[in-house]
Amino acid sequence: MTLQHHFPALIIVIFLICAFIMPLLFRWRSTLCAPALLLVHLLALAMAVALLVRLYAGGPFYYHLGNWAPPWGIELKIDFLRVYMVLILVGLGLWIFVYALKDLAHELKREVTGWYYALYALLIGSMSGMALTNDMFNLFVFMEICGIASCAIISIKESRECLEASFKYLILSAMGTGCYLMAIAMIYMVTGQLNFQLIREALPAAAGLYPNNLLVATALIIVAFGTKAALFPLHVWLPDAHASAPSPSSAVLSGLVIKIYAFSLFNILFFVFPASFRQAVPINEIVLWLATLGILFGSIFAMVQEDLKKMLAYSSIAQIGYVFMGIGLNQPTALLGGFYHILNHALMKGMLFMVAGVIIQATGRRRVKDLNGIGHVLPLVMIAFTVGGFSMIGIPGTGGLISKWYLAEGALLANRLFFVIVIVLSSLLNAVYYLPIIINAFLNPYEGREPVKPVSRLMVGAITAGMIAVIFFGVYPKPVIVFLKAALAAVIGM
Amino acid sequence: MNEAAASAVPVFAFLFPILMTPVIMFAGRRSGRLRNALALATTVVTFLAVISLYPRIIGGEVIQFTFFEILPELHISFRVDLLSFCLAALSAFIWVLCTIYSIDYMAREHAGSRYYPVLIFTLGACLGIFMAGDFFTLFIFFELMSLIAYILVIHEETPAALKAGYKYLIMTIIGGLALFFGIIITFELGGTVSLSGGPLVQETSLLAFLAFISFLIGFGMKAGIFPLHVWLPDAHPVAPSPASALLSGIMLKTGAYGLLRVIFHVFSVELVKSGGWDKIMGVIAVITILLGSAVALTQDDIKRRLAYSSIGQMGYILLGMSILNENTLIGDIFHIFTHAMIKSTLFLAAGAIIWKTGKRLISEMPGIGRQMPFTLGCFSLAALAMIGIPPLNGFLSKWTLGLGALEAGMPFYVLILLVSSLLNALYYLPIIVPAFFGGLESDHEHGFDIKEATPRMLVPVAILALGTLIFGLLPSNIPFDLSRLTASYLLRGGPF
Amino acid sequence: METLKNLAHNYYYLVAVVLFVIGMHTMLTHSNLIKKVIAMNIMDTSVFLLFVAIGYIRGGQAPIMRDIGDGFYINPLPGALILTGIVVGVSVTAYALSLVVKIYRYYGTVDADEIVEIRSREQ
Amino acid sequence: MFAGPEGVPVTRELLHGSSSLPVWIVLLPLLAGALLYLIGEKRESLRKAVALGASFLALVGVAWLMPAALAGTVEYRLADFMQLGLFFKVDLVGWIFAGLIALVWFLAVLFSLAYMDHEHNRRRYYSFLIFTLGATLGVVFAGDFFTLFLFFELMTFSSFVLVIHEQNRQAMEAGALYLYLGVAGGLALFFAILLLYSATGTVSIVPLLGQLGGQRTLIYILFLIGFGIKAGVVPLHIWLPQAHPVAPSPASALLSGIMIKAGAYGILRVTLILFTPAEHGAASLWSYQSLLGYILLWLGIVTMFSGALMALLQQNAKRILAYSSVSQIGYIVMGLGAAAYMGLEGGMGFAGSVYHIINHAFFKAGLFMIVGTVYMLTHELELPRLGGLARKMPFAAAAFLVAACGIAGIPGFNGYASKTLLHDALLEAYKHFGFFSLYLAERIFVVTSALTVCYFIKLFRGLFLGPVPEKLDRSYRLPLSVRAVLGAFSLLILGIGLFPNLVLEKVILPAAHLLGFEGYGMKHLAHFHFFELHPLEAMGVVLVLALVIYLPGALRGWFNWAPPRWLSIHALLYQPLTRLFMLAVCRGGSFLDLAVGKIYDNSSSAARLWCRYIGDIDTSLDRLYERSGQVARGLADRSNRVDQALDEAYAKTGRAARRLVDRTTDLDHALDEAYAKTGQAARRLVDRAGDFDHALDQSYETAGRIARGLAREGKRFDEVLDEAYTKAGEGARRLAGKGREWENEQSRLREAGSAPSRWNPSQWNIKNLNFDSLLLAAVLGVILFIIFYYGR
Repeated sequence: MTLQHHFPALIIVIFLICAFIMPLLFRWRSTLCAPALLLVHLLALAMAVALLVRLYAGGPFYYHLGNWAPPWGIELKIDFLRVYMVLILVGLGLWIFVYALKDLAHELKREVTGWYYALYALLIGSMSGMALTNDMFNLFVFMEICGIASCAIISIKESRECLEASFKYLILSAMGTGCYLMAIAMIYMVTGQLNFQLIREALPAAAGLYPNNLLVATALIIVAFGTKAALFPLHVWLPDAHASAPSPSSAVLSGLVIKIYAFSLFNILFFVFPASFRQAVPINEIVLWLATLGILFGSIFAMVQEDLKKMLAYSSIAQIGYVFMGIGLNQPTALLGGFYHILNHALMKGMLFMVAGVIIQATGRRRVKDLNGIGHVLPLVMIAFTVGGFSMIGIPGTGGLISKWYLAEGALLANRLFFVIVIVLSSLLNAVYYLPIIINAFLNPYEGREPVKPVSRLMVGAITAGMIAVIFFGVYPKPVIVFLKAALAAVIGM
Repeated sequence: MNEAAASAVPVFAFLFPILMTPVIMFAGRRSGRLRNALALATTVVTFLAVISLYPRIIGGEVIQFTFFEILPELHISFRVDLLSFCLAALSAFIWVLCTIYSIDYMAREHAGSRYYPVLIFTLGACLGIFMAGDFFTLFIFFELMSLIAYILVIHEETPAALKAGYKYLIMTIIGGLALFFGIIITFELGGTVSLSGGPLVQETSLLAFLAFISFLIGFGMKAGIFPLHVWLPDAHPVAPSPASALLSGIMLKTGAYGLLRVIFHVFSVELVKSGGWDKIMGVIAVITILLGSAVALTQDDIKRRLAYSSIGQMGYILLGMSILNENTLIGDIFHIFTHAMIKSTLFLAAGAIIWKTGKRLISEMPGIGRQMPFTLGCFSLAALAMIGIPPLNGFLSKWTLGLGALEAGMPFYVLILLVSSLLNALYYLPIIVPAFFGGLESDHEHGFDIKEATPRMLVPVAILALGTLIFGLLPSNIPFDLSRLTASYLLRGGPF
Repeated sequence: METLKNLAHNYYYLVAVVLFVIGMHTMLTHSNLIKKVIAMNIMDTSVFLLFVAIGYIRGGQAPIMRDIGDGFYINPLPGALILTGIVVGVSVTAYALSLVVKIYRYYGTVDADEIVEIRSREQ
Repeated sequence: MFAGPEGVPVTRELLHGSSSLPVWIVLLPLLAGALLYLIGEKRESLRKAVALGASFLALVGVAWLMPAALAGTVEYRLADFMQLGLFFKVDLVGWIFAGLIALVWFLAVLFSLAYMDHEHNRRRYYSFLIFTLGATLGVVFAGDFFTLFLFFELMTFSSFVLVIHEQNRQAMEAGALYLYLGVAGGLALFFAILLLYSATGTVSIVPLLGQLGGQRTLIYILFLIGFGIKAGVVPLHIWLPQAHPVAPSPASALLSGIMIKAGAYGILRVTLILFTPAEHGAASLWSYQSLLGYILLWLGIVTMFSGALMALLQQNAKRILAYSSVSQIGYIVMGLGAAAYMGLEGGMGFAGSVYHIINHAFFKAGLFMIVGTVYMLTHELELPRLGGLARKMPFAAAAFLVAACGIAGIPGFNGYASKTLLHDALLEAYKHFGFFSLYLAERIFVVTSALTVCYFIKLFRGLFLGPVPEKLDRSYRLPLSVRAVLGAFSLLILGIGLFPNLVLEKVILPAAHLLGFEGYGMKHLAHFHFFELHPLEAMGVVLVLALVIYLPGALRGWFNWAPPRWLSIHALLYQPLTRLFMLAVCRGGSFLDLAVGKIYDNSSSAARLWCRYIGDIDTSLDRLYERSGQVARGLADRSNRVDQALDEAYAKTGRAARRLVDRTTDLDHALDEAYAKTGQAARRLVDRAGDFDHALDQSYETAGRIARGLAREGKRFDEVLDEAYTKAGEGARRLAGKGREWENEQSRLREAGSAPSRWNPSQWNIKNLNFDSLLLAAVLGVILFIIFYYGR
């Protein structure tokens, strides 16, 4: 039993431990906090990479927490997709954290910075846990941690909006987890198992005996994860929460948190429910249509927003729709597109929120109308915004195109032409609200008396890195695509 | 010669301008002169690079090069065949002239250090489109060009320009999306989007038809065909004149080029005909021709009139595609050359007039020909070519197109061509006739001093105008021969 | 009759669902934030009850520190899980209450309607 | 594939020489035209020298070709020029035209030297004059229709500049008409050639009627339109009476004398060569050609008659001449028609036509120049304001008389010869077929000839006879070059008139042979006697008829009647057509364009509106919440009532409890008393019994006191509790009242529509929570429903 063997658990645990230490450390040596968290991120990243190496060497494997085998113990499963998610979580978490280092100084009181770090670590750790766990109840626990942490990094900025938004978020997410817990109970009742794999094995028999339980559980699960991941009609909490939060929080919430719930839903739908069950019950259809509605309405709502961050938040609703569409289409290529969009959207939405943060910090403006000429005073930042916007629209050379490409191809392969049209149409809608901002930002003169406050280079650097990444994943997506293709082939047999 | 080395020149040709863009941008901060020189040098070098391919291309070689696989089955790849070469050489040539022209023209305008990099970058993107080896690469460069060209459109930054630019942008994006749609269906049906194989789609189906319509919308949007033309008359006039010349002269052609590629590489002539899609194009083409010509008649702004005229002329090209026999194809490709030269001349000459006198309205222009005889002389030559007067090149393309239409047994199309020619006459002649002869002599007994634009603006205009004559009259007419070769290459897979 | 018998047999279902619905209803109809938190707890509790109930076997014994031979034993797992769940629920409740306190500091009320009124008056 | 730049000579045949000379003859004036432009404004003499030299060289060159043309043809091919290749071919017919062109042009240039001295912008004039010469020569040297078309268009455009030379309003309008009709004609030609090429694969001018197929009528009509516009055939002549008068006189002379002949030349080539069967014996083809000829013949008749009639009614000297040109072109076309009508027998008509072309060139050019001379000297063209100039410029008057006699067909002048031939051709046709319509045509011919005489009498009278207006009463001196030119024309007219057979035999007959005419007509022609009784008699009839018409006409002033403008073919046909066309095109096109644009605009604004509506969903959700809030409020109210009831219940319980406590106190009292009594009794007992008892009593007393104190305390506590309950109940009631008041207030506000923050639903964070939960529940329900629906 080498240390290496424990990496799956360690990734989660070091974040959790870090979260505990952080407030204390902050009292003791506040300057050490940030490096420590960075170090943890790097460590986790290294471990994730090590996992990847091991995966390549030996294929998927399991890790039993405390050496308790299922059905008693908690099991972590390590396969390509999960490691992909962990890499995104930790990697982009690191990226956003770098941005947060400077941004927080402007948005938060100094005393709470330590707490913020703690929450951040908690969030990343719990998300990694959600990505890796193979146990229904464990998933619930991580969900709750994640829920609290994500509410908390909103409410840590103690403005009224934040408090109200996070309260709303909290209540709704508690209801969501409540639903999920109910679903677990239902499933446990008929199968007596909590482990994904074991449930999967026990389900066919149980489904014959107690169909109602399972059906109710399915509905509850969709609602639960739909609420958490802001699937269309359940998105109501998101705009307030993401818009009012401090910018790094918005970035991490929009970029990562909603994705991990979508990923968990995918995990449950594909690894807990047998394929026959998915065919019998139109789960995919429900998800697909809700995603479609989300894609369209998210964009339409975004169009009428006046607040920049709120607009970005609504845009997230549309974008998460793509991910769900990938899941809903139930087709390997579409799934590929959906998964690639997880990465893409995390990158671009994270970057866009960072840009919004920089704009608000430098000029104090956050209304879309007031952004005229901002490109003259913050050129690099607005170029990044342009790239992000282009990626949202799906201009070639940006990542957005690639994910749309695969989604559309998947829709075609699944013989669902309608959804290709939806994708194309939504690109147009995206264009309608992103482009005016870009145009106005660069072509109208800047009207502002008050000087633009200087922006930290680190923040701009983080944004630039994001921009480069967006372009890179648009220009050279092949490695990721190949990876995902192999991963999906391994897990669902493409 | 291995593949990479063989493809060094074409790759260099389109990459060079793109790489030079930042250099020019930074040079622009130092000195305008350096910037101009660099821009000009870039275009010249690019042009030479493209031209240097001539012996190889004419020898029947198809240069192919795959950069890397961007996605499985999707590559960034390049492929230079006759058709690519035709358009690439044409655009590089026009670009050189427009850049020369720009030097003086833009000296008065603002934001030159934005203009030149964008200009050069657009060249690179344009060449990228023409040299793309598959539809995906083509699509990427197409979008790049469209978006970058937006900056050219709104260069003046007047409210009108911004409005037109926004319209352009939205329409372009709609077009791009349609294109995306089409490409994805093609990919789905054919398994690849490469240009190097045979037709990607073998049989008609609803999907294939949808793909065709999407391509028609996508490329037609750029080409300004009938119901999708609305951006064009707004966008072209507001751009600076050299940019208008490029927009009308070259960038419209990217749409035509794309459609040609779609007809021959995605589908096949037989497929298009068996599906009855040529009829669709025919109807659209007829409407486009008549509409463009008719509305041009009512415009008083000279650049707007030219822009509408462009719509009509693109209709000719579409008409040729709808008939699809050898002669119309020759006519099509030759008309691409023809119209590029003519319309560039016209826009550049109109630009010179505006630059020198500030007059934009045709009703203000009587007598201007005596003031700027040289400019107006070139303008007249080009206008006559547009009407189709022999021995100018416009005649030749009309002749070939008409011949093809008759061969296909469609004299109706010829009638349309003729009516449109008459309309061309009706709207071009009232520009040039009063320009030279209008305004009573007695009114300006001494009023007409020669006030020409600078030589650097006149020389490109003159070269282009001369081109309309030379490429109509002279026996060794390289564009025409190229068109002929290309047409047979497209139809039969090779002239050799 | 069969249904009724089933219902009587599985009464804990009914109780759990009723509790759940009560929680839901409270959440829906009350504007008092504290009541909402309480409603949330009620909902949680309903699930806990269900969970515990299904783990219980009449006449069984807990397999703790004792060998029970061939007799029934009660699955300890639900109980353990529910403990975790309760802890989680408590922490959520605590956090929610702290938020309510903060909100109360800003507005002097915990009634959502009044908060809205105050805000609209401010604008 | 890439041919060399130089032309490749075609194969030599016995009679078909190959020489690049025709190309040079065409090219020389074209280059000279460019050179003249480059010479600049100032160098007057150089310009004149170059212009004269160029036209002279062209003349020499054409003359040089004569032997070759007589012997056969001269061909030269510039392969690959304009892709199809340019092909020059000079045969005798072409050479006749070329000779005519070169000669008249040379004279016109000579005339211009003097005439243009008074005009502005000479650089442009000379440049285009010489350039047009080249183009016109190109037309007649063209060996195929493609080349012909090229030069035809060149001619149209370059001569346009000559037409609008004056640049006044009238000139510009006339020029525009000329130009647009020219362009339209060019397009018709273009179409025709295109059809020809696609039908036969060649554009050569060779008999091809058999290969033309079903589109031959269309091709013919298009050719006829194309060339007819240039020739001025009614009803395509409308530009001619406008354009010819406004041009400078030498240019008018060329336009009328030469360029309309280019149109005639085209008709000739098309009708008599292209639309001829390649071999004998194809009867149906011959009859087709004959039909074309018949139509053409009648076109000619109509043209000649209407032209003459209109000429008679004009007051402007140049206008008369212009209409006269229309009329004369009618003769020519009629002759061509007759030739085609007769098929191979049509030599007479052909000869008449060609002869008349030659003659008309001379006398019409001469007439225009004479009128030009008058204009040059007097600056006046309106007949009523002129007169009596015969005394002032006798030379001009004499020349005019000669030319007029020529055109009127007086024996001894050239017109007589051609008109006689034409008349004979008509008669021959009539004799041959015997149709009444041809007899009618012959009568019209005679009347027209009479009319011709009439209007020239009118013109001559108007110009040269009568009193001299005061304004013009001064002495005039004709420049030498003018005299020379006019003299030359007079000599030519007289020369041909006196020796008509010379031209006929030398050039026209070989040309007719070349075209393959044969039969009786040709034999007749070979020995044609112009001055014998029959033709002279016919001429006499004409003259008498002319007098019969003219005398009463002049006396009654018929010829001063100006036809109303609406009667003109221009107003009747062209203007409405043009207007309709322009209306359709401009209005229709713009309408369509605007409509499309509007559709886009509307759709985008509609989309925006839609988005707004959908965005409003949030708002309406909010409203929905408000309603649900009211429901909730109602619920809360009811629960409040429950609260009250509970309160009351508590209060009652409290009261009951108090009563209970009261009773307990009573019990306590009673107990107390009982204890006291017991104590007293015990004391009494202790009193009776001793100290021990006393102590016991004391302890009891203490305990009792304590117990009483306790009881009292309990009572007070109970009172406090009671009070608290009451107060709490009151408070609750008050709160409920306040709540209701606030809600009333709210609902009133809402009804008044002044609820302020409705527009920004996203600000209603917490309030929405209720609704959101509802939504969650609803979604859950819906999904449950769906899943159950499908799952069962």
